[in-house]
Amino acid sequence: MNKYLLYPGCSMDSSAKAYMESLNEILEPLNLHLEEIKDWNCCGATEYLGINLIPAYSLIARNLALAAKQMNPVNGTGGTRTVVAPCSACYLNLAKADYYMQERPTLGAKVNEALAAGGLEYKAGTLDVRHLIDVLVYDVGLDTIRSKVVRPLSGLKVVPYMGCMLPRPDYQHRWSDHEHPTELDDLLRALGADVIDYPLTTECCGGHMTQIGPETAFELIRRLVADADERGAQMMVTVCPMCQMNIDAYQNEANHFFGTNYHMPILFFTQLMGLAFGKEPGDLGIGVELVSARNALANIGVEVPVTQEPAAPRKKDEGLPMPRRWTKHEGRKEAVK
Amino acid sequence: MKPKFAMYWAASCGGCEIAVLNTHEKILDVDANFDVVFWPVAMDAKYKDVEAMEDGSILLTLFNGSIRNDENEHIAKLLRRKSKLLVAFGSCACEGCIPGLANLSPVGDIVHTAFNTITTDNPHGIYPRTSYDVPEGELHIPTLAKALRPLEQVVDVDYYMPGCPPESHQIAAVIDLVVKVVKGEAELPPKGATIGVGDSTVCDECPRARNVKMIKEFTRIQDIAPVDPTLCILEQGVPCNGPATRSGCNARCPQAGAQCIGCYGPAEGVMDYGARLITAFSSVIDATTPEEIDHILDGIPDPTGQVYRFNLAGSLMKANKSAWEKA
Amino acid sequence: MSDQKQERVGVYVCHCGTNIAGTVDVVDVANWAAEKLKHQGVIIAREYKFMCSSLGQELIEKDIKELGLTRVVVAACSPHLHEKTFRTAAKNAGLNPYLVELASIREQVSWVHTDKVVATAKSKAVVSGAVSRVIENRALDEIKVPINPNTLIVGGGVAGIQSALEIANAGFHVYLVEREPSIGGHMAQFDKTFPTLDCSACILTPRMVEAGTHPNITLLTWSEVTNVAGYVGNFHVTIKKKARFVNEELCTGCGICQEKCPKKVIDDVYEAGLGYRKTVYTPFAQAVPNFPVMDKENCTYFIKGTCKACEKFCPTNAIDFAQQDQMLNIDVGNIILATGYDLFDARRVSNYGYGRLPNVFTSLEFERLSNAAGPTSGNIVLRDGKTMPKSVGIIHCVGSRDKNFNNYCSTICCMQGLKFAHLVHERTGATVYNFYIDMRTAYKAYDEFYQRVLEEGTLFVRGKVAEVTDAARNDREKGKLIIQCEDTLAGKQRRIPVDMVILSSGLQPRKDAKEVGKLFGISCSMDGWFTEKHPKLDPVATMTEGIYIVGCAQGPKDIPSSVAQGAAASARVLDKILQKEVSLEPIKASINKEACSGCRICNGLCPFNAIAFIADDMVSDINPALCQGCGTCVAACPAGAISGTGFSDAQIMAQIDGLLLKNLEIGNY
Amino acid sequence: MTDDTFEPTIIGFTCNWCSYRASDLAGTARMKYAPNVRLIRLMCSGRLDPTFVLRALSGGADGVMITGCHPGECHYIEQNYKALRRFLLLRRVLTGLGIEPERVKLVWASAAEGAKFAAEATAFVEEIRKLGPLNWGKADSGQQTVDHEEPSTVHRPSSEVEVPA
Repeated sequence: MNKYLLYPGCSMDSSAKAYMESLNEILEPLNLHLEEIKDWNCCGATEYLGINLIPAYSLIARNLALAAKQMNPVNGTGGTRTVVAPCSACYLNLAKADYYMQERPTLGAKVNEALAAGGLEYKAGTLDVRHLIDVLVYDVGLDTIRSKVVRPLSGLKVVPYMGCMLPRPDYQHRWSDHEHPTELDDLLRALGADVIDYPLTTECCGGHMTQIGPETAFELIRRLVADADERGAQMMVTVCPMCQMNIDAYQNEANHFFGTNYHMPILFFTQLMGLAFGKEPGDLGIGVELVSARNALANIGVEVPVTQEPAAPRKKDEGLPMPRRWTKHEGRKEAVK
Repeated sequence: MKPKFAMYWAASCGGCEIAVLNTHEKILDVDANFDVVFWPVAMDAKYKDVEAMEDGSILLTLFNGSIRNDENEHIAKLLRRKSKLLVAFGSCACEGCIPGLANLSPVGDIVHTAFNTITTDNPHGIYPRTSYDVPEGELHIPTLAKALRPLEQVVDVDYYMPGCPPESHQIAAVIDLVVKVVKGEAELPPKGATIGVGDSTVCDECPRARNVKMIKEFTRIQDIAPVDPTLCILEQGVPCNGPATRSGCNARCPQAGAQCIGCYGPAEGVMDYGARLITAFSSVIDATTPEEIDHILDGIPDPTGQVYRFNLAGSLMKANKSAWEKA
Repeated sequence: MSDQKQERVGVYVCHCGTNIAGTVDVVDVANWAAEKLKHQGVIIAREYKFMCSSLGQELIEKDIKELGLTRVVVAACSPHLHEKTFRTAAKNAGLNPYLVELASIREQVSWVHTDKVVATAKSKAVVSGAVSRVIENRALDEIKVPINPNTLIVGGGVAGIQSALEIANAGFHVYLVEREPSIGGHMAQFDKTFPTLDCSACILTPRMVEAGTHPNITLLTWSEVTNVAGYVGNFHVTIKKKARFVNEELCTGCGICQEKCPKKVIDDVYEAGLGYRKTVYTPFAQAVPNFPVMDKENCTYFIKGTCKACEKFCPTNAIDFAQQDQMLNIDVGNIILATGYDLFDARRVSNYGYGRLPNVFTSLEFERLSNAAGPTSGNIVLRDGKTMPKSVGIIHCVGSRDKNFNNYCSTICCMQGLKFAHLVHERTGATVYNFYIDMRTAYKAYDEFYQRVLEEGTLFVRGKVAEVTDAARNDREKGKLIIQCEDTLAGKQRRIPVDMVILSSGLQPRKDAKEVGKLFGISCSMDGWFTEKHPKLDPVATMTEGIYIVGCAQGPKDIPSSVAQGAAASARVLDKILQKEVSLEPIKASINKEACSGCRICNGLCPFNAIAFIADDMVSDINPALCQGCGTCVAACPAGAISGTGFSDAQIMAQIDGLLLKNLEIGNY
Repeated sequence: MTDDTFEPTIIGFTCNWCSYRASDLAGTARMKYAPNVRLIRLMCSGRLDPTFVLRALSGGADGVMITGCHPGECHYIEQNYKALRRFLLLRRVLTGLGIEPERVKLVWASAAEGAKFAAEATAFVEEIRKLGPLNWGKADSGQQTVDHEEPSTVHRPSSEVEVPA
């Protein structure tokens, strides 16, 4: 059941090497098997779709066609018809192509015409395209993840940063809420981290604006970093190579631009999972980030906190009670409705 | 002079004839009370002898088999003319039966399957031709119709006696009745009646226990282990045609541990047998979403064959679109 | 068609002024029917300007008598409009009313098609179908049943109270069932009502007291209907009277138990989660009845087995921990559902931050906040319980008019938002912003109220709010809630920092509306509101005879409309009661026991439990009193052993053939 | 309309409580839709016997439209689910008979959805128009006998003419 097809995408080889390394470290404890799609190609990232739809979708669909060929026909309803993309842009592109090839039959036909030149074909809807965190939270399950934690991240104050590409548009109602999804919060909580509510969790990091209009990107980065800092976060945690790169690599430039002095490290959630599972930081690609996470991680050290803090005695609350928190279960229920 | 009796065998397997012989000594009653004038499977006779008879001179003709080719059609019309009482005998004559399933394919495909598929030893790919000139003259073999028809679609039928084949005890009862009628001791049923049957469906004669049925999965009987020998077969998830099939066979198959396949045809007054089974099977499905329902229906791999195994040619639709569309 | 006797059919084609005749050549249709359908038994075909007029009806009656018609087809409007008219006419002339068929050539032809040739051809097909069918019709007798004069009203909000009082005052008995410990409903939670700003409690309490003391009203609070059987005039209802653990005979409503109870819990219902109540409680001071109830789930005694403070202090020994739920069976003739609404769960709009951001409030929370009897004694403060806001944003259409949640307009939120603006302004002097999509202030004196609020200085921003956040971008925004929206009148994006946000949440069907609908045999619309019989002409009746819907159970509405509907349904019920009996359509299914094989396939199909299996005979049987005539079992019987009156196989098959113009030459229109 | 234009004939089975009223509403609101649909009123979509559909198709209809209340909104509580189950099995059987499953359509339309009813009717007529006539009523499956011809795809070998003795 826990066997999936993996579409790594270009950045996992390069800028997000740490993501791939840490992912590889957590596969075994979670009993996950990812089978890389053979001969995959670039998904075209965020630019190509803006230029010419048919070649762009064909480029993406080639990967789907390859994956469909590779999926296990015997176990068609199980895990192997699921393509897992760790990168949010890759995930969105694959999901989008699958969705629009169904939604617009002419587009589907044209794309297949293009694929036919390479002897390939893809019937939209054959595959389940999912992001890594979706599979971890909803297939592997938080209970399993929690059970693998040997070094709880208590004391590490983090803000969960989902990025803008993952939850929207939510073609298959995968997320608890597409405006304020809580999957990353829940997962980090399961690792024991102190999760700070982060209202900007789905705000844009600037994407490729760092190349096109750096001033716009800097402002977007500043907002994210400043708010995380304001809320007392020691670290941001992300699920997206693009977000990680922008916050990490351009933070210093943004600091120069605004005359600020933020130092907000950003790591991949898989790196924190690896730490919580007791893996060595070096094996998880920790230390190569530009804004160093060393000080932040010092807060959890290597020594596991001895006891959990006793629950503070309930002091008499003068104020008015708060409504119950919105839970992901309610969110998914509503979405399905 | 004894009244005349005939029996004919059109497109069918011959099982009906054996069922008649299976009445054992009852067959002697036929001989004792009738003058058998035409029964190709049992005695030598020529079509021209029948043609020479006076119209209406045969009292009783049991016609088994359906109308597949022009020869069948010719004899059906001939026997109709010559007979007072024409009985559609057996499932083929009544509703098309298994040969009727050929109506799912165009004639060309049937011929092709018979003569040119891998199971046929026909190295030269030779096809029969319906007429051929030889030095002695032109030879003819019967020509296939576009589709197979039950008897009533070709000629007027007086009585129907379903079953594949009709149960011997039912045949015996009918022979008894006709003998009585001949002797003036009984009256004939109204024209058009189905005889030698019960007045309900197979479930009526089936001893198995039944409850309100809710099916989560259809399956094949060989895939359940163990089969409950006392519980309704449909309730165990096996599509059993019993609820829609006319009684009269003493629920022979369910009693023997197999599902009813429907050879006795529809109950009295039913216009389309398959429709009754469609509604029976769908009524017991325990699901509400199209996906769930479809998933359950996947357990019936050949729905058309399941609901029309014996009845296709006699159904409202009669045949697959391709069978009549392609000339 | 029977062989022995050919029916004598009359066909009457109505012009309906020009409604039909303008698009259909009615003369041609009549002539065609007379000629081409002669072999079916049509002996006369006429056309007339208005068949439904008394002259038109007389025409039919005369032909029935003089020509000896045995079947009548009227080609006119929808049977839902005039079937009754023509059936009555037939009856007057001595013909069984069920031997009349209406062929709808207005709603189904002339009004929906434009080409006269095509419309005329289709009319012929429709008439042919009706003629074929009517020949297979059988004479049926109407079923008359007496009406039980008692009425059940479910829901004790303002609409239910109004209904109950109207019927009770007319001298008939009412059972008023309420799920909560007290009647009063949502209106009892409000402080002021728009647009008059009169005190909600002041106008509602007298009605509640009247309902509570009326000799003709049996008040069943803390009770729920669990089963409904029967049909109009003869419903058998089971009601669960939940254990109060307080003996109503002994309790004086002094309130000492409540005072002495040591345990406080959040009151999710009456205080909308913004305040607390004890575990033995009356929800509010003016509750009717004023006996408290025990909240078993939270009561310390029920959890730990000790405490019983209430019992110790009760001066009349009214506390009874051994009390059990009671099941009551009552018989009623009519039922009014006044089950109200749920507030839209604002947490679903995650970008407005309700549930995450402390100072975002819902409308119902604000009602409690502004209510003098509420948790803050009417002080409008932030969630810390003390700080008065200096600026407040009120967001309209939360969960309404929004594809992501509910498409409909919740009707009351605009006025509610204006009321909030007024109250905030009056009590705190804060700057108030109202964010709206459209301002909807229909009905008497509503728009005047809007003008008044405008003049008070409330600021209005037209645009849907994108987000409420506490992520500040500059010092001005620090510590505030920032409302990000597009100001569509100014044509720009705005970020407005405020201290408090009030969400004017929409109304939603009750969570259990679908189940309740099922219980009472009525349907819900796509949105989940109960469906009325006709949206304009029959707004309080339902498709199920004897069941009525009033107030917000039918759709969002304000207090005046709810009260009007409450009264309207009562008038309908009184009408039924005074008629003493009601006739039911004789459309029923029955089983031919000879043909039934006892396969039991039909047994699971009837939602009204009308089909029973008789094990001794191994056959199934239908109870005609319970059968509602849907025909599902008729269609399902694999043996063809079930038949139905009014919609028999023979009728429908004949109509199919007729519509397909079998054996007729009129060409492919 | 010219003779060579195919005008489909469609029989519609409507529920008395929802879709028949929806068609009434379409009429009252003067919404125009394709005139090819001829309606039969049933008390409930649950009354729909598959025989009706077969009778219509074999009797000359090119398509059948079945309409009922939305799931969960049935006047008889849940009978439309039963109609749905029957419809899904019926479609499979029809497919086995070589009939395009699109010729039988199930539409949910509430009494308030006159516009939906009109739009669905028109859309269905266009779908059927694309499929072409069914002509079942006109086809008499048996009367015509045909020569034993092989499918055109099969190559007839030359040796065939030399019939062995």
